[in-house]
Amino acid sequence: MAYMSRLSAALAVVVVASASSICAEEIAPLKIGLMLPYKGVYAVPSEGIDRGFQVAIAEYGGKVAGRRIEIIRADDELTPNVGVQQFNRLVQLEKVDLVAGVVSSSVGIAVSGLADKAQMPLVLANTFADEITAKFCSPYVARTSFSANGFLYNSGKYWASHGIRTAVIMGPDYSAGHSFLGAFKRGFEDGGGKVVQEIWTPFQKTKDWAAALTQASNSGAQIIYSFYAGAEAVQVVKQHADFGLRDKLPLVGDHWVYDKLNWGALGELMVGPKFVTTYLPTVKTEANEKLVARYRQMFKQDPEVNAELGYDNGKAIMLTLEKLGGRMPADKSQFMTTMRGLVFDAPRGKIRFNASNSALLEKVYVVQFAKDAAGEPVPQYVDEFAGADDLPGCTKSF
Amino acid sequence: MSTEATIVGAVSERAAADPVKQSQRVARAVIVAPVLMVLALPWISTPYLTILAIEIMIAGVFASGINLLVGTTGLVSLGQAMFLGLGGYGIGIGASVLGLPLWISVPATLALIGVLAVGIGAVCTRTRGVEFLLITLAFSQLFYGAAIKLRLTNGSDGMSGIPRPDLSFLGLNSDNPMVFYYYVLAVTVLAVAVVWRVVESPFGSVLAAIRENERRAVAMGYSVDRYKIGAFVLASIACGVAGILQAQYTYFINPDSMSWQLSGEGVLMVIIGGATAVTGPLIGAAVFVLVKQGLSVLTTEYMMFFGIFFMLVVAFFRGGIVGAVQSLFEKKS
Amino acid sequence: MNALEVKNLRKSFGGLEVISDLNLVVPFGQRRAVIGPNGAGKTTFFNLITGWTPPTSGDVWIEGQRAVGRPEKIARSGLSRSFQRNMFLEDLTVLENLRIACQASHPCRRVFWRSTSAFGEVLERARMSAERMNLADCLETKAKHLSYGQRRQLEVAIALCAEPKILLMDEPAAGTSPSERERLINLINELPKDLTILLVEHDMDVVFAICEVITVLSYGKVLATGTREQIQQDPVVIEAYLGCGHARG
Amino acid sequence: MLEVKDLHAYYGDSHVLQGVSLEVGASECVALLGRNGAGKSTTLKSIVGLIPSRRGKVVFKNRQLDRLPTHRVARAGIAYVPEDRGIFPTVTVDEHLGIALKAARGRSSRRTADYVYQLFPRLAERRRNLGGQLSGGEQQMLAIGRALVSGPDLLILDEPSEGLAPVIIDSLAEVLNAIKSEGTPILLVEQNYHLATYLAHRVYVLSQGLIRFSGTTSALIADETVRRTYLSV
Amino acid sequence: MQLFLTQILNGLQLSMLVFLLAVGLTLIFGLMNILNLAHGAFFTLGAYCGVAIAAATGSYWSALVMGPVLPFVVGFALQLLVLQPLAERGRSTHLDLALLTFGLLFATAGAVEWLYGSAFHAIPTPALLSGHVSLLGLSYPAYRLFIIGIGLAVAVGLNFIFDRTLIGATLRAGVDDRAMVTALGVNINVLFAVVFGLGAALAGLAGVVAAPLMSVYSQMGIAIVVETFVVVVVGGLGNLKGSFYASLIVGMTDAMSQAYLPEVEMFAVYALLIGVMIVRPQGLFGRVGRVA
Repeated sequence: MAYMSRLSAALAVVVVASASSICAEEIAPLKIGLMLPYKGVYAVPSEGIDRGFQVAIAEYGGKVAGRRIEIIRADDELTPNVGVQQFNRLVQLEKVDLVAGVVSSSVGIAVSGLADKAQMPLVLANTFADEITAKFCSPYVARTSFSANGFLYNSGKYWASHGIRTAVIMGPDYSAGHSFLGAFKRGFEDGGGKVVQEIWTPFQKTKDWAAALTQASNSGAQIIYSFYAGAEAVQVVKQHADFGLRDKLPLVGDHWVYDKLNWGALGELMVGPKFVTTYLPTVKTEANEKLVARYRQMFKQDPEVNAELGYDNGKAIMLTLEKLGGRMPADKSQFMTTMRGLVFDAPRGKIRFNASNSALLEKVYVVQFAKDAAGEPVPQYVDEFAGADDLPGCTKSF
Repeated sequence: MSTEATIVGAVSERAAADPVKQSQRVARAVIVAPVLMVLALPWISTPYLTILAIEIMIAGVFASGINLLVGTTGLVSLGQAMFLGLGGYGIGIGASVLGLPLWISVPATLALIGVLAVGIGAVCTRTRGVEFLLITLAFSQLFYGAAIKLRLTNGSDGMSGIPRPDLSFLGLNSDNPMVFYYYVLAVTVLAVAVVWRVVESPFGSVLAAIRENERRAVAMGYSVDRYKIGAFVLASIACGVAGILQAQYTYFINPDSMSWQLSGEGVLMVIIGGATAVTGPLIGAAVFVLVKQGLSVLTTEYMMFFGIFFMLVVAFFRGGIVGAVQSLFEKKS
Repeated sequence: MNALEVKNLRKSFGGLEVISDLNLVVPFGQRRAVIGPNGAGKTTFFNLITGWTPPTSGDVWIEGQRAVGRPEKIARSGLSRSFQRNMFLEDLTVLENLRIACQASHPCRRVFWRSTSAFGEVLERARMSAERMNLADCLETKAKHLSYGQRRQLEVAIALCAEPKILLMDEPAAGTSPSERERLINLINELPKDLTILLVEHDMDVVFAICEVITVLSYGKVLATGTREQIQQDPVVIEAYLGCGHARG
Repeated sequence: MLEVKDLHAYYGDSHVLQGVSLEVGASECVALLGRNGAGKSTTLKSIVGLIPSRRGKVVFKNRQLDRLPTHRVARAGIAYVPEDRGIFPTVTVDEHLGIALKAARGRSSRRTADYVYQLFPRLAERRRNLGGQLSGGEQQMLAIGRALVSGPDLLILDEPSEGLAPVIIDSLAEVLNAIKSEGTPILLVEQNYHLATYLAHRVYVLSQGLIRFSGTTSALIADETVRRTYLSV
Repeated sequence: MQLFLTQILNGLQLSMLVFLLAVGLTLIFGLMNILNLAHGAFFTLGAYCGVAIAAATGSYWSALVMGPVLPFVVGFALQLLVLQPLAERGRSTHLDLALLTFGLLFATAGAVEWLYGSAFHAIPTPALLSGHVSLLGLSYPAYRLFIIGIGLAVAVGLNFIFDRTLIGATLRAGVDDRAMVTALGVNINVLFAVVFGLGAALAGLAGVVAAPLMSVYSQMGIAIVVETFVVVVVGGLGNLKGSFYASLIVGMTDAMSQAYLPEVEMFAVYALLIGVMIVRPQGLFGRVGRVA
């Protein structure tokens, strides 16, 4: 039993230590928990999202209806278990009013279950897996980006209608990979193309794509359509080039494969391939010019896709809070209902939400990087098409 | 084992100067106060502390299981997370694929873990030392790979919607952190009591004999392989229990719960706490969870500091915290 | 029927035959010494009898039963051994060492749901065996803190916990001081007379003080068996045991 | 040559040597006798620095060795042949001598492998064999040869006769006698009383970590009490 | 057939990369009996050094030569200043060292991220090797053939050092009986620290060699440790030749299962490992009782 006394002593210390942090402030700021994988393989995209988010808050002077906005950051380490722990920390210790951010769909699924149980608004910044706002939909969870289907179904159709008849799809073997490439495949085959081979590599466990690329090059397809991000994207693009497949079997993908943030690692390999993206920093709309100007001012560089997604995330939250008069309603699902009613011009186009709280995609661009005079990569507009609707699947109504 | 004796001895020694009645009162307070403290925690502390306490208890059950192998029997396993994951997947598959209620899926999962542990233990305990460490690691990687690849387990995405116990017959909702705290507390007390009982039992003393000198245990007439397998099975079931709690706590299970890093962290909790005492794993788990949480609040570079913390513990805390406290008392007396 | 019978025992490691065609009969209650120069195969012989090393051929009979299988099985069948090197549960106390040893022959050994304190008779037996080997006043000492002489006593005490019919002792007096040795010899001689003892020992004083019959081993063979006088006068033994030429000085 | 003063050594908690003092003079062969566990091997290991926890003074050729790590003791000119001979199973006979020669490269008195092969012609035949393939006698030859090849100023031998057939012991005795007469001082631990008394000029008797007797070999042979009490011969 | 041949080359290239890592681990484990979980940290360290040097000098070749220097120094210092003193204080059980190096692995990843940020880096494939080589009717990236060459060269070189030189004999002797080697006058602590450094340098070399193929990031070493251990165990703990053959087996198993049996790719090598440990616990090429 003696150990109990030691245990209690230890706990007592913790209680005392935490008691000081409980003291309430008089004009409490609105606290937003921003959960992103700040370290590790998705650290770079996370930084972009975080900066975009900051720009959105700064646009409002960091205040809504006189209430200061406080951002509390948490690192989910790209791991659902850690995500859950950090979510609990944000909600229980930091007493945040809502949680934003989240990149990985796995973490998104894990924490959205928790948000639903805790009745805590969760505004997801990325997490494109279709299920999040379909099978796992919740009145407390919204997504300000778009679904995989919304992005890539029409991309499949686009390539099928631009002379591509056969394709290999290649991607990481996890929900986002399956969601995106599944959407592409449906669109591609609905448009008359044929996916001749599917190659799934274990997510974050694959280092060498030699076997996969060798297989793909022997499939006789016209293109490889792939979905990769971060370190995996860098490796795939480099190894694809190493095998001399750039002309023979182009690697087509989306803005995560040819992410500008991979420029350092990819170098010259960025220039040339066409890919699809949801955001083009050179687009001349008022919303975009505002973002670009402020982003340049704050971070001395141009925003890219991730920054734009972070901006949308922050902007949607700020617009909602503004509508609510800077007050989180007692019934927090009211927050989501309000957000669902928003329609606003984002840098990527008009944002509307569907019935299960997922933002829709208005436009998809086809682009190609070229070097500007300073040798910096600049995305060049090639074509555009509309985004598709989300997959159905949400059985709850809210 | 001997820790309690030492500390109780030290306490009673100090109390010896006082009148008998007072020392009894002190002793009673020493026992009652922490029990009350633990029981009342959700009421007297913050919700966040309650949640931390839940995490500590779950980690404590996991570490207790590992300690049965590492501390008691002297077999260092770097694969116990496989049973943690199996526990979570067991009830996950039970609920979402087979549609079983928890009162069936929990015993079935633990039984399955037991059976698997007999087989895996029989293979692993043929080796010793570093080979044992590596073969347990290999087995856990095998299950980890299977969890990623199998459709049944939903691959890298893992399974969500893991059910918590239905306590509505008590008028309680286990989604409430406070209610869940008492549920985890009950399971933890039960699991740790069982582990403690095993360590203190004749069977447990054979395990200690194996740790101290396996050849001697054989010469005494013990079929050490059976005892080692027995320890492996009991340890694995304890880890499975921790896995079930973990999955229920997060409503979620994915292959990361089987990673070798997690096994390593479990062993580290045992080392931090002190490998020979039943209390060691609980204290180790508490320190581990609190340090990790504390560091991640303080700095974004906590991985570096955590690694350094790790190394310092191994280099300077041979007997863990319990061992350090023990030797402190030994020096005083 | 004899306590121990060894028939045509052979053991080779690689090409080297360490035990070749060894035969030995030890009747009940006899105190028998096995001596021989270094490398005569005494320790291998012990390992063969106790099942630690499987023989190349031949077999061992304990009380008319053929002894086969793993060492723990043979240990439980009534043949207990002490070791030349200290093999204790170093971090446990003397009493715990003995209790665990006594528990091996008690049905409670597989019980994991009750505390050891529930089995008082095991503890009682442990205390008795400690008393028998004069260890009663260091029951709570950790094995690693014992003196050299006490360690040798504990070694024998552990072997006795199994309540063996035959006790194999591997150099029990090695390295002890004269007084320790004398105490140990007395303790061994006070053991029940029906206990068969097989003793491997360098020290002739110990051998003569304990054993009535001596077997001389050389190059894995029995060279001679007989009483002290017979052995001391056997020219073959003298030749083998002491070597010749310079080494004899 | 060698002077050991009040040497203490510990294994964990047990105090194995409790103040051993001994001396080995130039060209002298000294034997250290005693029962199993008396601390003879520990004394030798403490001198060469293989026992980490030791205390006391070891002076060799006016250099203090007791704080030096083992390899520095070896470089000071002490060659050690351990009880188990310390032959490397995966290293050839040639390489054994090569390692010893290389390690002794600073010594002026170092010899050549041929010196050893002349001393033990049997080893020359087996020079390409691995240590693990040698017989017990050959291993002992190699161990001594490896010690001698560095041209040591003191040879320390731990139970060279252990486990050898009498015939081999006889030839070993001859070799050691030859080394002795070449003037290399020897410190010898030996269970084989006859071999020890044959070789040694002087004898120390050790029991329970203390020197109980020291004197010439003939004095020991004359003293039956000491022999009975500490050596049982 | 062409596909199969290419896959063989892929497997070979993977094997050699794995070998560079495994051989260092084998040296460290076989000689010093240290379960060095931090081996992945040296891999990371080498890769980052390579990136930094390549960026500074613009030359892949100077990165290749200089990249392993820092891992060598760190490994040497770790053994001489940390692990060796710990061992002398009796803190050298497998568990202690495994956990210590486990901590080091994470501390290094954290420190690298802190110093270098979390962006991905790479070294451009050197111009000399960026082409393709026609081989048996198939075209294969020259750089990957270069990796195969480096692996083979390291294998041959180490084999020569270990089997044919006096230093190799001293190392073998040190494994057999460490105390005896010191009693001959060899400063084995320094020698072993050099070997530890060499093992770390080989891991660093693997990091530089891998950098043009893979992305360089702070946690790149963590994932690779376990697979490297599979090779070391399959090859027989501490057996140099064994680790070479085992690298081939594991690399091929990995590449072939990826290509032809993707369902088992995550666990084929572990199943192999368990099979080996059941049938031959000393490893496929291990001699019984060689090390501990």
